[in-house]
Amino acid sequence: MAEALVEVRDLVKRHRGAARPVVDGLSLTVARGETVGLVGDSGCGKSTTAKLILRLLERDGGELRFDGANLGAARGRELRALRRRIGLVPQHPQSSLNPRRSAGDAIAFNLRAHGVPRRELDGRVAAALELVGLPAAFARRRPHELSGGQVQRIAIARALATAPALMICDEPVSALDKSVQAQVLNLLADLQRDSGVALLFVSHDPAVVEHFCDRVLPMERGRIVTPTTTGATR
Amino acid sequence: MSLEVRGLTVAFAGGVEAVRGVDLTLPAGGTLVLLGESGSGKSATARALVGLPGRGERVGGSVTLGGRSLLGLRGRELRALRGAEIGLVGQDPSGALDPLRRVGPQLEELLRRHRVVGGGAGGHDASGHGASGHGASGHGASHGWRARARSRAAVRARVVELLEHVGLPQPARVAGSFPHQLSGGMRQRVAIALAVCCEPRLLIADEPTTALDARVQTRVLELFGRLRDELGSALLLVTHDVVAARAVGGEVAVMYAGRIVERGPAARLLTAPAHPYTRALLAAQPSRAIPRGRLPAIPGSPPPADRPLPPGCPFAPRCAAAVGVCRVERPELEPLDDEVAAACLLAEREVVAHG
Amino acid sequence: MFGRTYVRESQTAAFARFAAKRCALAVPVLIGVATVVFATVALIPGDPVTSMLGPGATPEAVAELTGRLGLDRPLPLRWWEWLSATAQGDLGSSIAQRRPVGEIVMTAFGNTLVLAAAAGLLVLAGGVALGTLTAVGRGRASGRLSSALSIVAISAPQYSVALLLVVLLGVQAGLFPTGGMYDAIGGGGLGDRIHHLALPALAAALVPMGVTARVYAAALTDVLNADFVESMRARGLSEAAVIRHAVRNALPSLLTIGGLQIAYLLEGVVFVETIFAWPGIGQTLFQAIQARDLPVIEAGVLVTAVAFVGLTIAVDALHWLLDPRTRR
Amino acid sequence: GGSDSAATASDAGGSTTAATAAATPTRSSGGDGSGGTLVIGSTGATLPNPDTLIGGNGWEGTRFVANQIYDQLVRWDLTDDAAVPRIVPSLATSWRTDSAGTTWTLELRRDVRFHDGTPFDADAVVFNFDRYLDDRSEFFSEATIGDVGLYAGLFAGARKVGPYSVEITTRGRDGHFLNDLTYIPIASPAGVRKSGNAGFARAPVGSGPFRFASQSSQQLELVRNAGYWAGAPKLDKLILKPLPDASARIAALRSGEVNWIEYPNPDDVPGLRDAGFQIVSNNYDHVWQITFDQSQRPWDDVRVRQAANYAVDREAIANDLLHGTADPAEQVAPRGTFAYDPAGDRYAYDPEKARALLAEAGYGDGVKVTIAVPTGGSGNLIPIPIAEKIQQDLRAVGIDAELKTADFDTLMKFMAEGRVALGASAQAGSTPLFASDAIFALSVKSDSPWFVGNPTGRSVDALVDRAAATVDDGAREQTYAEAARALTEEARFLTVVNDRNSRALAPTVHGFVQPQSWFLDLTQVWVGQ
Amino acid sequence: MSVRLKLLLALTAALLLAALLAPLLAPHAPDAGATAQRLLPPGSAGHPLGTDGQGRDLLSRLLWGARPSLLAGIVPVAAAALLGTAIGLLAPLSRRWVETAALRSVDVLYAFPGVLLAIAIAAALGAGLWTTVVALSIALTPPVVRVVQTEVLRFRDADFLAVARASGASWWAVALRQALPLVLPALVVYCTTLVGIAIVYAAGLSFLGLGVSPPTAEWGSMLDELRGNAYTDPVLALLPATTILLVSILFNALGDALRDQLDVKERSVR
Ligand SMILES: Nc1ncnc2c1ncn2[C@@H]1O[C@H](COP(=O)(O)OP(=O)(O)OP(=O)(O)O)[C@@H](O)[C@H]1O
Ligand SMILES: Nc1ncnc2c1ncn2[C@@H]1O[C@H](COP(=O)(O)OP(=O)(O)OP(=O)(O)O)[C@@H](O)[C@H]1O
Ligand SMILES: [Mg+2]
Ligand SMILES: [Mg+2]
Repeated sequence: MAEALVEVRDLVKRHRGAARPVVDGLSLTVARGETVGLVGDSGCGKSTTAKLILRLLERDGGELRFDGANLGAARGRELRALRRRIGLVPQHPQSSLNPRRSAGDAIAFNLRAHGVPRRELDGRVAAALELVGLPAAFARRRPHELSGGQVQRIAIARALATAPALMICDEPVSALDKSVQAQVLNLLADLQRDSGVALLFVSHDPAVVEHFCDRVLPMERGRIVTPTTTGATR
Repeated sequence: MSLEVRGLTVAFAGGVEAVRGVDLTLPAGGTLVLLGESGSGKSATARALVGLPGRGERVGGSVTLGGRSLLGLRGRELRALRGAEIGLVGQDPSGALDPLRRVGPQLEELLRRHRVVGGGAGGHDASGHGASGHGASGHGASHGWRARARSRAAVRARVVELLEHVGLPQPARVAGSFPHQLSGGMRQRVAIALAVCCEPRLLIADEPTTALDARVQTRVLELFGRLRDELGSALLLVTHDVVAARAVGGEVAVMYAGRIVERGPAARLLTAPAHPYTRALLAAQPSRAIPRGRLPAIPGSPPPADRPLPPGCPFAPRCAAAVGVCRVERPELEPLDDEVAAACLLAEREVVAHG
Repeated sequence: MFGRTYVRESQTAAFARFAAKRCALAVPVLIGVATVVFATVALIPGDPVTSMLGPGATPEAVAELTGRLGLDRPLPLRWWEWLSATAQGDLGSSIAQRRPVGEIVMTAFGNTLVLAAAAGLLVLAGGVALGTLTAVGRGRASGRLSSALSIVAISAPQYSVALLLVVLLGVQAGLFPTGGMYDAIGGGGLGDRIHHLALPALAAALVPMGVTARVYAAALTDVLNADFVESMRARGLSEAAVIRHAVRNALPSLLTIGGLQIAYLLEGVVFVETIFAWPGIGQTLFQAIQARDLPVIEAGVLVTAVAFVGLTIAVDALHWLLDPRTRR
Repeated sequence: GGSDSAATASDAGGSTTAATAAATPTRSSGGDGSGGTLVIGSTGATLPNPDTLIGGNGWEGTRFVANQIYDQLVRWDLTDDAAVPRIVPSLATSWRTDSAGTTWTLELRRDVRFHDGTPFDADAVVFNFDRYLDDRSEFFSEATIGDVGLYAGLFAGARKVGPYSVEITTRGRDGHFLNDLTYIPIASPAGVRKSGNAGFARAPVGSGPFRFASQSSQQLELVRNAGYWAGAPKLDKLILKPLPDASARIAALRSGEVNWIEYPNPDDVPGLRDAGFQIVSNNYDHVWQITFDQSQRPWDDVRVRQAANYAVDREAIANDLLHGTADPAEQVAPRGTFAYDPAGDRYAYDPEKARALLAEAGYGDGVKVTIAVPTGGSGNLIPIPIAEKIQQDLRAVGIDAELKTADFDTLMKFMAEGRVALGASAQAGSTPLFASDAIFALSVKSDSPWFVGNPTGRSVDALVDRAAATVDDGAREQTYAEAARALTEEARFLTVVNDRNSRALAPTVHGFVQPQSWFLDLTQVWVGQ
Repeated sequence: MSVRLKLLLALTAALLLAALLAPLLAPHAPDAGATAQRLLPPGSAGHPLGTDGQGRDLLSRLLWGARPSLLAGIVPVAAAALLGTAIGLLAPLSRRWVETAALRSVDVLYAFPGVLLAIAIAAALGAGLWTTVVALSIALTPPVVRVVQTEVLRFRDADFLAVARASGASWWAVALRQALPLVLPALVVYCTTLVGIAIVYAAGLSFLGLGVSPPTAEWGSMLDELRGNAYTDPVLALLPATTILLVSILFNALGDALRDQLDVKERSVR
C-alpha cells in the first residue's frame, strides 16, 4: 500500500445527550491515489465521520493526520490550509448550497479560498461546470432553480474545481441518472489517474462501490468491521 | 384511483420549459416508473401533479384523478386531496421536515388532519402488520380526557409503527428526535412515512431511496407494493435506479428534455428498450465488468431547457444511430405495438422492419 | 400498547446547565455595567455637590460637602465600596432627594414596569397581528395595508403622537386623562389607573409595535418561502396549520425583536413619561443624571441593567427551548 | 409693555377677588367661601423634598412645600401685590441687636404648636439651629451645608435666654440677618427625634399653615392645619404635581386635572385667557441676563458690552416671544425690588448707537463671540428662543454670536468653579438678585467663587461689603441700589427681561394675591365650583 | 430591479439632493427672521409653509434641516449596521468563548442608558452633531447585534456553512459571502426602521444641549421648538413631525423594496 494520506485512529464522537457514541473508535487510512469505499447501514455514522475528518464537528477522541500533518490539532491558518487540500461533496447537495447565492458563487467561493484571482473566476467556474456536464449559464442559477441532479453536479464541480488531494464524497452520485453518473464516475477516475487524488467514497449503491473502489470499508455502529478488498478490475 | 395526464407543460420564469407536453396514464393500482436524464423534468412533473407549482411556475395541460380535474382545484378541495388522496415524497428529504419540531408530532398532526387515527372517521389500514386494532380506538365518541389520552396514545403508537414500516431501527427514538439529529437516510425514510401515513390513493415518490441501502430500499418498495395491492393505490415512482424500477414492475416511462420518449412495461422496456436514449441509459449501469473510467456515458448534453427545442429529435445530436431525418423531423410518441410506445423515427422503422 | 411512546433525550439537565451558566455570566455583565457607569459619571462635567448646593456655594462649602459625601476619595475605592454595599442590598441614599435610593428607584421602576407591561402587551399583540398579516397577505391588499400601518406606526415621531393623543383624546374629547398615574383628587382605583394607563401605553407602544411587526414579518416571509412549508402544503395541512408552523419557526426572530422592544420600554420611554407625567425610571434617571445624583444614577442604571439582563437571559433561554439547532 | 404698575394682572372670568378682599388675613366664614383642593402643576421634574434641610427644587420647593409646612422666625409679607415685600414677624414677634450687630435677641410667639401638638419655644429654635450649625449635635446632617448653609453662612449659633427668648450670634456684623432668617425653617424637634434625620423627609412636621399628608411618586399632599396660629388656611388640601413639560402642564390645566399651573408657555397665555383661565403675574426679583466674560476680548471693552446692551430689542422679546409675561430689563436691578429705579433704564433699543460704540471700540468690521445657553432650568424661561433672538439682534450690529447649549446643571458646574461654561465668552441664564443678600454678594462681587464675569473694577465690591454690614434697612438698601446702578453703568451684564412670574389658574380658584416675590401666601386661596 | 425599488431610490436621491442643494432651493436663509413675523400660518406671502417662533421661514429651515437630520438618521444607522453586523456575525460563528465574551460585552453596552452615554461622549467631544452621531451609533449597535445573531443562529449548523468552512476559506469570507446574504433581508428591514427613530433620538440629544446648537435647523429640534405651539398653531407644530414621518416612511418602504429584491425565491415571481 502506498503511503497514507489520511490516517484516522480511534475516532470517537458522541452527540450531546445521545446514549452511545455515533462514531465509536473508528480507524481508517486512505493512501494517496486510493479510492476507499465507506459503506454501511443508514445512520451508522458515515456522514458524521466525513465531517469529523474535516473538523466540521469536534471529536470527542481520536487522532487525525493528513499528509503527515496533525490535522486533529491544527488551528486557524494551518487548519484552513489543510482543509483547502480536501474537497467535500456533502450528502444533501441541496442544503449544501447557500439558498441566496448562485451556483456559480458556490464554486467561486471555493476557488477564491484557494487564492484564484478574481478575473479568472468566471472561466474557472465555467470550466468546472463543463466537467460535470452543465452549461456555463447555470452559474447564474440559484439552488432552487435547479433539478436534484443538477444541484448534485454543482456540489461535485465545487469540490473538483480546486483540485484537492483528497475528496470526501458522501453519496455523490445518488441523484444522478445512470448516464450522468457514468460521466461523473469516469471523470473522477480520469482525475485520479492524472492527478492522483485520493477518494473516500460513501455510497449505498453496490454496483457503484464495486465498480469504483479499491477497498471497501464496511461500517457498523460507528466503527469499521473487517475491511475487504473488492475485486475491482485493477 | 386512476391518473390521466394530457399535454402537461411546466414552464419557469426566464423561458425555462421544464416539461413540454407529457401524457401519462396510470390506472388505479398501477405502477408507473419515471426514468430519465437529470433535469429532464421529472420532479417538475411530479410537483405539478400535486398541484404544487413552485413560485413563478406555469402549468398547462390537464390532469385528472379518478375523473376529477386537478389543475383547476383550489383551497379546501385541493388540501383535502393532498396528503389523504395523493402522497408526495419530494426529492429533497431535508426540505420535507419542519426543522423545529420532533418527527413524531409532525406525523401525528398529519394523521389527525386526515383523520386516519385518533379522530373521527378512520381510514383503511392496510399497510401494517396487526394495524387493524388502531383504527378502532380512534372511532366512536372520544369524549373526556381518558378517551383523548387513549386516542393520543393510539396516534403515537401508529407513528412509531409507521416509522418501523419504513425500515427505521429504533423508531421510537426517531420519533422523539429533531430532523437535524437524523442521518440522511433516516430523514428520507421519515419523508416517506409522511407521504404514506394517510394511505393515499396516488403515491408520487421522487427518488425516494437514493440514500438507502439495498435492504431498506427493498423494504420501502415492498411497503409501496402493499399500498398498491391492499388499497389499490397507484404509484408514480421517479428513479434512476434500474434495479429498483425492475423490482416494482409495472409501466416505465422514460423522459428526455421534458418529453416522454418511451413507454412500456418494465419487464420489456428495461431489457429490450426501443429508444436509443433508453438503451444508452441502461448501458451506463456500472458494474465490476467495466474497467474504471470506461463507463459508457452518453456523450454531449441535453438541449437547454431555457430555449425552444430545435427542430428534429431532441436526442439526435447525442444519438449514435441518428440519421439525417432525425435532425429535421421531430418524432412523436407513437405506439410501436400494443405495449410499447417510443418517440423515435428509427425505432418505428426498426419495429416495422422486425415486424 | 398505549405505553409505547417516543424516546426523547431529556433536555432538563442540559437546560439547567445552560441556564445556570447564563445566569452566572450575568454577574460579570452587571459588574461591567456598574463599572462603566462609574467611569462615565466620573467623566462627565458637573457633580452632585454643585447641584445640591445650588447658586451660592462657597468653595469651603463645596469642599466640605464633597468630603462628607466621600466624593474626594479615589474612584476605584468608591466603586468598590458601592459595589459591596449594593451586593448587600444597600443602595444608599439620594443626594438630591434625601430619600433612600432603593425606594426612589424601585418605585420609579415599578411605575415603568406597569407602563411597560401595558405597552408590551400592545407591542406583542399588535406586532404579531400586523406582522402575520403582512407576511401571510403578501401581494394582497390585507398585507399591504398591515405593512403600511406598521410603517406609519414606526415613523410617526413618538413625541408628536403623544402630544396629539393628549390634545385630541385628552383635552378636546375629554375621553382620557392627560397625565399622571391616577386622579390627583380621590384617584387610585383600578379603573382609574387603567384609564390613566391607556394613552401613555398606546403612545409608548406604537413605535416598538411597528418595529416588531416589520422585523417579524420579514422573518415570517422567509419561513413561508422555505421548502418545508411547501411540503406541509403538499401534505394537505390546512392553511391555518401551515401558518401556525411557519409562525413557530419565525418565533425566534419575534422573540429577539420583541425582547429588544420590551427592553426599550423597560428603560423608560422618557418622551412619553414626560408628556404624560408618568413618574417612571426613564424620567428619574434622566433627572438624576441632570442633578448628578450619583447614587440614583448608579442604582437606576443597575436596576434597568438587571431588567435588561434578565430579559436577555429569558429571551436566550426561550431561544434555546424553541430552536434545538441553536444549542451549543 | 413695561408697565411699572404692580397690579395683579388677574382679569379673567369675572373673578375680581384677587386684589382686594384677600389682603386682610382674616378668615371669612361665608361670603367669599372656603375649602376645596388646590392641585398645582409645578415645573420641577421631581417632587420637592419636604425636609427642612434641603429645600428641593430650588425656590419652587421652598414656595410650595417648605413655606407651607414650616414657619420661619421671620417672613416676607406676601399679602400685598402692590408693594415690594417687607420682612414681618412670624415665629419671632420682635428682635433687637446689639451695637456690634453680631448678637440678635428674638422674642418668640407663645401660642404656637407644631403639627404633632408639641409646643414651639426657645428650645425648639435652639434645636433647629443646632441641627443646622453644630456638627456635634445628634441630628446634624451634612445636607445643611446646602441650601440652609448658604443663608446661615454667617450664623455662629443660637442660645436659649428664656423659655420664649433666644439669642443668635453671627460671625461678623450681619446687616442682612433678617433676610437670611426668612430662609431658615423651624421643624418640630419631637418630629425630628421621632423619625430621625433619615426618616424626617417622609414624616416632616412643622408649624406652618399646611401639614404633610402623604407623598407618592406622582404627587405630594398637604392638608389644612386647622390650628394654624395665624388662622387656618381656607383650602382643605394642597396637592403638588411635578409637570416639568410645559405642554403637559397646559393639558393638565385645560382638562381640569390641576387647577393651577406654574409658568405656562407664553404663546399659550392668550389662548388660556380666552378659554377663561386666570393669568396672574406680577413683578418680582428676576432678571434674565447674559454675563460677559470681561477677561476676554471683546467684552473687556466696556463700549462693546454697552453696544450689546443697546443692540437687543427687548420689547420684541418681552412682547412677541413672551407675550407680556416679562418686561424689558434695561438696568441691572429688576422691577419688584427696592433697588429698581424707574428712571434708571439705561439701554433702550438703539442699534445705531450700538454700531457706533462698536466702531469706536475698533470692532467696526464685526466680531465673533460665543454664548453658553442653558437648554432649560428653573427661572430660565424659554432660554433658547430668547438667545436666538438676541443672536439675531447682535448679528445686526456686527456681533456674530455662536450659541453653545448644555443642560443647566452642566453650566452650573462651570459657574460654580468660577469659569465661564463650555469655553464660551459669555454665559446666559436667569438669577434673583435682591431676594437674598447672600446670593447678591455671590453674584456680583469680583472675589466671588462663582463666575461673575471676571470684572476688572472693584468699586461694586466695596459697596456690597458696606451694605452687608449695614443693619439699618434704609441705608443698606440704598447702598445696594447704588451698587446696582454701578453694575448697569459698567454693563457687566446684558440684562434682557424681568420675568413676571406668570401662572395660570382655573376659574374656580379664588382669593389668590400674587405678591412681588418668588414666594406666595396660600392661606387665603380657596377652590369653588 | 422592481419599478417600486427604482421609484423609491429616485425619491431618496431627490431627498438627498434637496438636502445638498438647500442653499439653492431655500427661499430664505434658515436663520433669518423677525419676531414680528413669527408663527405665520402656511400659505403666507413669501412663506409657503409659514414661519416658526422666531419668524424664520419654515420651508427654508426644513430644507436646511435635512442636512443634519439625514446625517443623524443615516450615519449612525449605517455605523451601527456595520459594527453590529460584524459582531453579530462574528460571535455565533466563532469559538464558544469568543461568542460569550462578545455577546456579554454587548450586553454591558446594551444595558447602559443612552442618555448617559451621550452626555459622556459630549464631555469628551463637546456637543455637536458628531456627538449625536457617535452616541447614536454606539446605542444602536447592540440591538443590531442581537437581530443579526438571531438570524445567524437559524443556519449556523446548516450544511452550506459547513461546506464553506470546509473549503478552507477564511473566517471573514465565510461570514461575508455566506452568512451575510442570509442575514441581509432582516438587517435591511430592521435598519431602515431605525432611520426615522434615529432622527427623533437626535432631537432628544439636541434638547439636552448635546446635539446641534441653535439656530441650526434640524428637524428634531424644530419639532421640539414648535411642540409648545400644539394648542396655538397645531399645523405649524405638526410640520416637522410630518416631515420626519414622511422621510421615515420613505426609508421603511425602501427597506421593504430592498428586502424583496434580495429575496431570490420571491423575485422569480416578478
Ligand atoms: N425555479 C426554476 N426556475 C428555472 N428553472 C428551473 C426551476 N426549477 C427547475 N428548473 C429547471 O427545470 C428543469 C427540470 O427540472 P426537474 O427538477 O423537473 O428535473 P428532474 O427531471 O427532476 O431532474 P433530476 O433527476 O436531476 O432531479 C431543469 O433543467 C431545471 O434546471
Ligand atoms: N446533532 C445530532 N444529535 C444527535 N444525534 C445525531 C446528530 N446528528 C446525527 N446524529 C445521529 O448520528 C447517527 C449517524 O448519523 P450519520 O449522518 O453520520 O449517518 P450516516 O451513516 O451518514 O447515515 P446515512 O447513510 O443515512 O446518511 C444517526 O443515528 C443520527 O441519528
Ligand atoms: Mg449520511
Ligand atoms: Mg428531480
